[in-house]
Amino acid sequence: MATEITTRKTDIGPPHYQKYLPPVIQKNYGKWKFHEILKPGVLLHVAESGDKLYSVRAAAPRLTSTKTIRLFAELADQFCGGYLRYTSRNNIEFLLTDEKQIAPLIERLKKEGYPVGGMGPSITNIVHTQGWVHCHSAASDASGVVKSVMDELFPHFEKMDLPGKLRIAFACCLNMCGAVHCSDIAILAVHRTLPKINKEALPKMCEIPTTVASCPTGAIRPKMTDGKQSVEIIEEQCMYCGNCFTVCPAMTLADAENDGLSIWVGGKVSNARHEPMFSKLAIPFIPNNPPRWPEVVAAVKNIVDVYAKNASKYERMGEWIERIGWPRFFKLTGIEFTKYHIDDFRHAGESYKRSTHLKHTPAEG
Amino acid sequence: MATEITTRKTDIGPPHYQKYLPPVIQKNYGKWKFHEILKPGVLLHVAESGDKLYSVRAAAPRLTSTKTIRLFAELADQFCGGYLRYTSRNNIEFLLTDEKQIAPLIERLKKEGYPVGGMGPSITNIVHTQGWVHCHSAASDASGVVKSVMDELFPHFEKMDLPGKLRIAFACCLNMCGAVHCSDIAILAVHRTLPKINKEALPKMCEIPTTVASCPTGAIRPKMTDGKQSVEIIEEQCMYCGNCFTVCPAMTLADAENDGLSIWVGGKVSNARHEPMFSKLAIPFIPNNPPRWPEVVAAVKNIVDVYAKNASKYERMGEWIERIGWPRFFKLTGIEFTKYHIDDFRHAGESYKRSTHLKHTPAEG
Amino acid sequence: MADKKKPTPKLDELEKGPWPSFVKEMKLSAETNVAAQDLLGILERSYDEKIGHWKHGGIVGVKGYGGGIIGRYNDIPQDFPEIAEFHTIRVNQPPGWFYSSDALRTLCDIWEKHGSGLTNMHGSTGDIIFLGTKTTELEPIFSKLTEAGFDLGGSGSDMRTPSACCGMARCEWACYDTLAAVYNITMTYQDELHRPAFPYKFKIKMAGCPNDCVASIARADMSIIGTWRDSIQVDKDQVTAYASGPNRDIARDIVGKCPSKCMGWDGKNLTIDDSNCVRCMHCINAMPKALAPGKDRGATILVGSKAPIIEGALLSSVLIPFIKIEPPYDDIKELIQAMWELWGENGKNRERIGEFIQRIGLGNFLEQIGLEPVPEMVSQPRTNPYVFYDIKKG
Amino acid sequence: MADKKKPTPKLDELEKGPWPSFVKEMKLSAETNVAAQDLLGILERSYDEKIGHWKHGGIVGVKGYGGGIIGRYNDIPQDFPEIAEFHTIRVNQPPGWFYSSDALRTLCDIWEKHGSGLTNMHGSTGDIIFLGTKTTELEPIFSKLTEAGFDLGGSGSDMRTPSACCGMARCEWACYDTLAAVYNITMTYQDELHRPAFPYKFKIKMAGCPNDCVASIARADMSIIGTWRDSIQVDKDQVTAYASGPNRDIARDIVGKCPSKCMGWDGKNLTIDDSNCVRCMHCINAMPKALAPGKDRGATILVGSKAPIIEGALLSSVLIPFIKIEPPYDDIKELIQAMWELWGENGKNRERIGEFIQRIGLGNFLEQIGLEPVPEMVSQPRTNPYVFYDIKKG
Ligand code: SRM
Ligand code: SRM
Ligand code: SRM
Ligand code: SRM
Ligand code: SF4
Ligand code: SF4
Ligand code: SF4
Ligand code: SF4
Ligand code: SF4
Ligand code: SF4
Ligand code: SF4
Ligand code: SF4
Repeated sequence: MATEITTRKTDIGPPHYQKYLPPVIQKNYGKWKFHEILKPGVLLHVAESGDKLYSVRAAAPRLTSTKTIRLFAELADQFCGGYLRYTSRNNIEFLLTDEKQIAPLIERLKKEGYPVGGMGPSITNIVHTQGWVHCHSAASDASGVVKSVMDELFPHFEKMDLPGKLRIAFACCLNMCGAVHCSDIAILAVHRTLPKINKEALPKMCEIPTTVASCPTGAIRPKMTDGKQSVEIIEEQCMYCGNCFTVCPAMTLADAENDGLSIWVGGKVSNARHEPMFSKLAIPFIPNNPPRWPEVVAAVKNIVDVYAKNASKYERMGEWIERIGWPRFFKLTGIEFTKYHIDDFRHAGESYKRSTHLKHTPAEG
Repeated sequence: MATEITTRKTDIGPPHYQKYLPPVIQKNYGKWKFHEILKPGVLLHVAESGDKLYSVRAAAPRLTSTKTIRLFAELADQFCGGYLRYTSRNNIEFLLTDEKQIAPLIERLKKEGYPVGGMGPSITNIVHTQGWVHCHSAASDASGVVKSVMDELFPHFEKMDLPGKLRIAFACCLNMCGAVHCSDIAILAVHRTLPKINKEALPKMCEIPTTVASCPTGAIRPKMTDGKQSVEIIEEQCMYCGNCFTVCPAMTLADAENDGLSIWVGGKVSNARHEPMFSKLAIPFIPNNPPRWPEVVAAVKNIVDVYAKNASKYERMGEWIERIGWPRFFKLTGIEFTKYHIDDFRHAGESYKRSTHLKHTPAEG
Repeated sequence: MADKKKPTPKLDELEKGPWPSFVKEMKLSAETNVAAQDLLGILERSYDEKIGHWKHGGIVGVKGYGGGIIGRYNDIPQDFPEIAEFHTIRVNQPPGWFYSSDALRTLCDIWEKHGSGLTNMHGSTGDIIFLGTKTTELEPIFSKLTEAGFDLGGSGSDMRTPSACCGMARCEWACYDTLAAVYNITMTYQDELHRPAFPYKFKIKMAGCPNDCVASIARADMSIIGTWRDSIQVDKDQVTAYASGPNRDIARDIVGKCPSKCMGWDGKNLTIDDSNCVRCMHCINAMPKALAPGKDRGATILVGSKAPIIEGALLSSVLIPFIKIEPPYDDIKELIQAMWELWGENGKNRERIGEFIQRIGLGNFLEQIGLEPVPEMVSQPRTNPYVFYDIKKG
Repeated sequence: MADKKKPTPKLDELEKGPWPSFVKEMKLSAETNVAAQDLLGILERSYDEKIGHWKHGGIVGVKGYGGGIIGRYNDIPQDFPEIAEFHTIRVNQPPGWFYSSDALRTLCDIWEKHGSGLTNMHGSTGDIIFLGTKTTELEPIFSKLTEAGFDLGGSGSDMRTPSACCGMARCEWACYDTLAAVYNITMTYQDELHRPAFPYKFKIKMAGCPNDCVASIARADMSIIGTWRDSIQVDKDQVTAYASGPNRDIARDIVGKCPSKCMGWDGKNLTIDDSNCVRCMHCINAMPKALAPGKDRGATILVGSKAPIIEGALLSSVLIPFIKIEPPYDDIKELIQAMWELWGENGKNRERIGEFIQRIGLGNFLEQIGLEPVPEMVSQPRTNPYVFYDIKKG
């Protein structure tokens, strides 16, 4: 083992940005000419100099053991001089210059269980969060849902058979770590019951005024409980956002029976064609059903299938729905429209339909 | 004079809807086939029966003397059996069946000073409000501004030479009686100084809590003045909406020096093509300059000219601006963009530009 | 009377120019009416001083009515005594603003005798406005009006005078009978029109088609806008005739401007995918001889538009995507009643129904008035995750 | 150690299927690490009980730093003592997430010795996440990390670890050097990154072009997104080559999907009206060999995006329509400083800058940080008439 370090460095920042770039990149930095997706998971970039860079993208589990990281490092040494990177969606990319190494690398990756794909009009890795693995706020597990959904959608990772890119995100509570609020399909874990007030702990752990102020709807009021300063919650005003819990640990929301998942659709981030858009509510609630959440998997699959069948080339989920209209989206997917779909927060009125631009169907018979 | 009436009727409602319809309408009610604008101000409707109805539309001053109404009645007797109507924009329409009467009627109307037009892609009557003629809230005069603007835009009333319909509205305070909030061009009179508190009158005329509650920004606070219950206004929070004045007459906003007019563009009401839209701020302020408000007239004229030159066929003002983008609208019209144009009310954030969809101009030189 | 005529140099400027002059109108009345003379005078004063001279009206009205009159007083009665009181009267217009010359003359007779002789034809809500009279004249005017078959319109926190486009009387596009409907509704709710008992005003406006010639979607608490469910009626010969006309570019001006992009034109044939048409009227407007709304007609009912006071202006929003509008209009009246009851009981003072719906949430509103939520009511489902889950109800 | 392995029948189900299994990863680490074993155990318990077992973290950290560590404790330490403390460490990733195999192995060495051996590659903000260790291990880990050239990332109310797309390192569309810029900015603000002193978190994300491959417009308080001012570069031969390929319909798929409708295609020639192009990237994305962004490149700077807590999610909005992004980035740093000063002084506790701007008004915000308002900042000017006129300033 290394001897303990004695000098203490701080504020050194991350490694310099050029430090781990492969030579082909160092040389052609900023001088790439065009790219091509050679096949799913294999990206070719050609530089003005004529140099070529092949990126092979493999599915990585975001929750990774150092043992697997060592495997990736070894593969990089073997196939591409030790150069690799992760993507902004947690896939791993091997950066090759030798075209001949592509096939053996892919074979090896497959064998080890890290299949290649996620490029072009496909489904790539699900951006997700901690879930029951590490976060105190989680209303479900992130990793388990993601694994279950990706197992089902796997063909769309390996093939580029969708109209456009389809980005899925998962977040385990309303804090929405990630980009759930702007994803083609978002799976969001939700609490649906009142925060449970720990009478004992609250007075010790939390400041009453801060706790009261934390509630966006003003549902929390100071209250004396058993002679101690505490709070009460007005049930009708609580929309289970969890902000009080963030501020005061003695107000927990987790509820084994009633926590679960909601599904959102039609968000996007890129400026390509349509401006970026938020995700919109599709399914308000599906119960937690570990370990494989079959209802959630089926619901996502259904939406993907209907999209795949109906959208036109390049159309992202949200663009497609905007073209056909929400009434038809609900009809085609068979999802029920409920009062929960109608916004009732701050700017709710902005989402009401304020025109007669409607698609009618002739009376039956 | 008639003897005074003794029996008192109430709740009889308006005349029956068929009472004043001309025979050609009674006969062809609900059975019109198509219409045609024969020339500016002359509309032909053809019924399934083949019957024809000619409507001749003349500019009417909304503020009308009974003497002029009698003139219209006389003209109706003379040219169309006494049948006439007003439009939803305060023009007058004579309902003819005899095509030969059109020309003499128009001649007569012109002679009397009530020119014919306002149909199709043109500018029709300005929908307006009371102004200094009758309302306590008015920050300008309605009739005078309207007359001045229409004198200038008159060619567009008589000709159908615009890309699409162009609706102008005027309102004399933020209450916006009319459709100023949804007009191609809206002229809105504004107050810009704090309500003046009449210390004597206030305690007698107004309830303090109601007055305090009336302010949407919470700018009003109760305050004792000279030993009497009164209110004070926090200057920074007042946006001169006048709601307090509506509720409490002792808080007047009129200010000879600082009242004036603002100009708004790009609203529409019809569902044709684009969904209905609100008017957007173009010019935050132009001082009152009676009797002919030349700066307002010039500003409106400028906007109309730029629109007329640049919009495509059928495009309403707002549709055109949406196509070219607001930056270009400001450039083409030469109107200055200021911080006042940026919304800062309730849903302000919804109007911020939340994408990179921008039209850039190459660097100079 | 001549001595009362004061010079009005500023207003005189507004007699010039091609547009009909309101100053000319005022002078016409002023020839024989002292109130109109004083009105000229006070307006000239306003033009000089750049300020209005009217004060908040007190409560004036006719017996048994709470609305229909706007009280008005000037703040310099010593200078303009003839208009010290100068109340306006809102007279319910005939549906669609159709008149006979005799009807107009009857109104003139009444108003010349009992008021300033000045009118607004019409007010923004649609009423005939009798512009300025004294408190003592109100009852006589009212008696004569009702005798002549006219009644007052609304003001204050009541149902305001409903209005409608000319509809089937003259327009081939009317998808329902706006005049019959507006008349029936107005007659049904005479009490609500004349006796303010709501949290705030309530306006109903009816347009026969999505062109919305009465601006109902912008300024009515309830907007009833005609539309159709089946296919646009196409007369192929007329399409061909249209295409051969001068300056015609169907591809660019019609197909190219269809908001739902559901039309096609190959130079000869016009195709419309009616299942995707959003009934905007544009193609029909452009080719009135060739196209017409379908035959299965009715209306979309929307709620809640208003001017900006106080939360910002609103456009009406869809409540019923499609409904047949037929006498005796029971379903519409049930809807109106349900809304009034809910809003009447729970609306805050001076809270329009559109603001009320936003405050309590459209979903709750629907539940309370007994309507099922449908996706046509929203431009998109919620984007925020703040759902008031109701586990008990599911 | 074998005795600590408890059965995990539920989790075992998640070893099946084609997608890489996180359970497999946990088991890999659990072979040699007791904390990983307990993590498996507690997760299986959560799967049984449908509830999490983590408690709010207290304040833990390394000396002199306020951020970078998320404290975590489980609520059944009697059953899972090895993870009674299970803090995560946020390690600032190398810009663009480029690694050498050696660098990765060094990180593994450190983490296997001092932690669970489990990681997230990477966290949503971009950090390397070391998933779970004890308080006593924090200082040793930190020392070794810095020795190896790595430092902590952000957490709490500080500048969070900035991130960037791979940019010029691999992408032909990068309109500025995202890696150089993100590195420079990160180095400049080490203090702000490590010592929370803001009202709330502040994230910076850099994307080389409007495709925004780091989702910066959705989740960065400051989004720097590359764009260009001049014309799209067109290689005519490549356009022709593209058009002749299989399944190609330029009219429908490219011209027809251009959001600004500024393209034309007559079957042979592609025209672009660059003055109307909104730089959306679509046509370039579709024909990467034929088209490329212009040569006069820079970025649009936007501010304020965030997740929904508490006023609802926000997308970033335009602050500077176009700016050159070049070292030493002084103008950008001045902007950052100005914003931090204003927000730092006036922002409420837990108020993100996007919410702060909405609260004080973008117009006021601009005035305070010394930027001129331009129409590019809004999708449309205000529709409500509630203008805070300032007569004194004009
Ligand atoms: C590697 C990566 C950047 C990085 O620094 O890590 C990347 C790389 C590329 N992106 Fe991306 N994008 C990457 C995340 C993103 C994201 C962010 C996200 O998903 O969270 C977006 C925004 C997604 C959204 O809108 O929600 C993104 C939206 C795009 C688009 C726009 C697609 C669209 O139609 O909306 C393009 C253009 C295209 O693919 O035609 C693009 C194009 C590309 C190109 C072709 C750029 C190039 O010339 O190298 C790269 C390969 C594309 C591919 O995978 O099909 N990239 N790209 C990221 C790979 C993530 C992954 O592992 O799957
Ligand atoms: C007479 C009147 C209805 C009434 O009951 O009084 C009326 C009558 C007609 N309207 Fe209208 N509209 C009338 C006010 C309106 C309004 C309301 C307003 O302006 O306050 C609108 C909504 C305006 C808006 O969007 O801001 C309106 C939007 C239309 C449209 C849609 C135009 C568009 O492109 O947006 C059409 C279609 C067209 O003209 O092609 C239309 C078409 C028509 C037709 C052709 C309908 C017909 O077949 O009879 C009539 C003659 C049109 C003309 O004047 O060019 N009418 N029309 C109103 C005449 C007002 C006036 O004196 O000028
Ligand atoms: C006479 C008229 C203007 C005109 O010259 O045509 C008018 C005049 C007044 N309106 Fe109005 N409104 C008139 C149509 C409208 C309309 C248009 C409409 O009805 O289609 C609107 C916009 C639509 C709406 O209802 O929102 C309108 C929105 C207002 C408002 C703002 C209401 C709101 O919720 O935003 C007020 C303020 C109030 O109610 O406190 C208001 C208040 C007033 C008052 C009563 C002033 C007040 O603060 O008490 C005005 C009396 C003026 C006077 O001295 O005669 N008036 N008012 C219109 C009624 C004539 C008629 O009956 O035909
Ligand atoms: C680890 C990570 C999720 C992950 O699995 O990747 C994470 C985890 C937590 N986030 Fe997050 N956030 C993480 C990225 C994000 C992102 C995405 C981003 O940064 O691009 C967002 C959305 C963008 C944004 O900033 O708004 C995000 C929005 C939040 C919020 C809501 C903030 C808001 O203004 O709406 C909270 C709540 C809070 O701050 O009080 C939050 C709070 C938390 C806390 C600290 C829980 C809390 O209430 O104190 C979580 C600790 C979990 C744990 O036990 O480790 N986290 N959080 C991500 C950081 C890893 C990294 O450094 O790379
Ligand atoms: S989304 Fe919520 S539960 Fe999940 S990691 Fe973020 S804060 Fe924790
Ligand atoms: S969960 Fe949200 S709405 Fe409910 S009490 Fe807590 S802070 Fe308020
Ligand atoms: S807009 Fe204002 S000033 Fe004009 S009539 Fe209406 S309430 Fe009076
Ligand atoms: S004018 Fe409006 S903002 Fe100003 S004090 Fe009165 S109610 Fe408040
Ligand atoms: S709204 Fe429609 S039906 Fe009524 S007049 Fe206008 S065009 Fe005709
Ligand atoms: S009515 Fe409007 S949406 Fe329907 S086909 Fe015609 S133009 Fe298109
Ligand atoms: S954001 Fe643009 S420059 Fe950066 S990787 Fe994506 S496509 Fe390339
Ligand atoms: S970049 Fe986008 S807006 Fe510009 S020409 Fe290409 S598709 Fe059109």
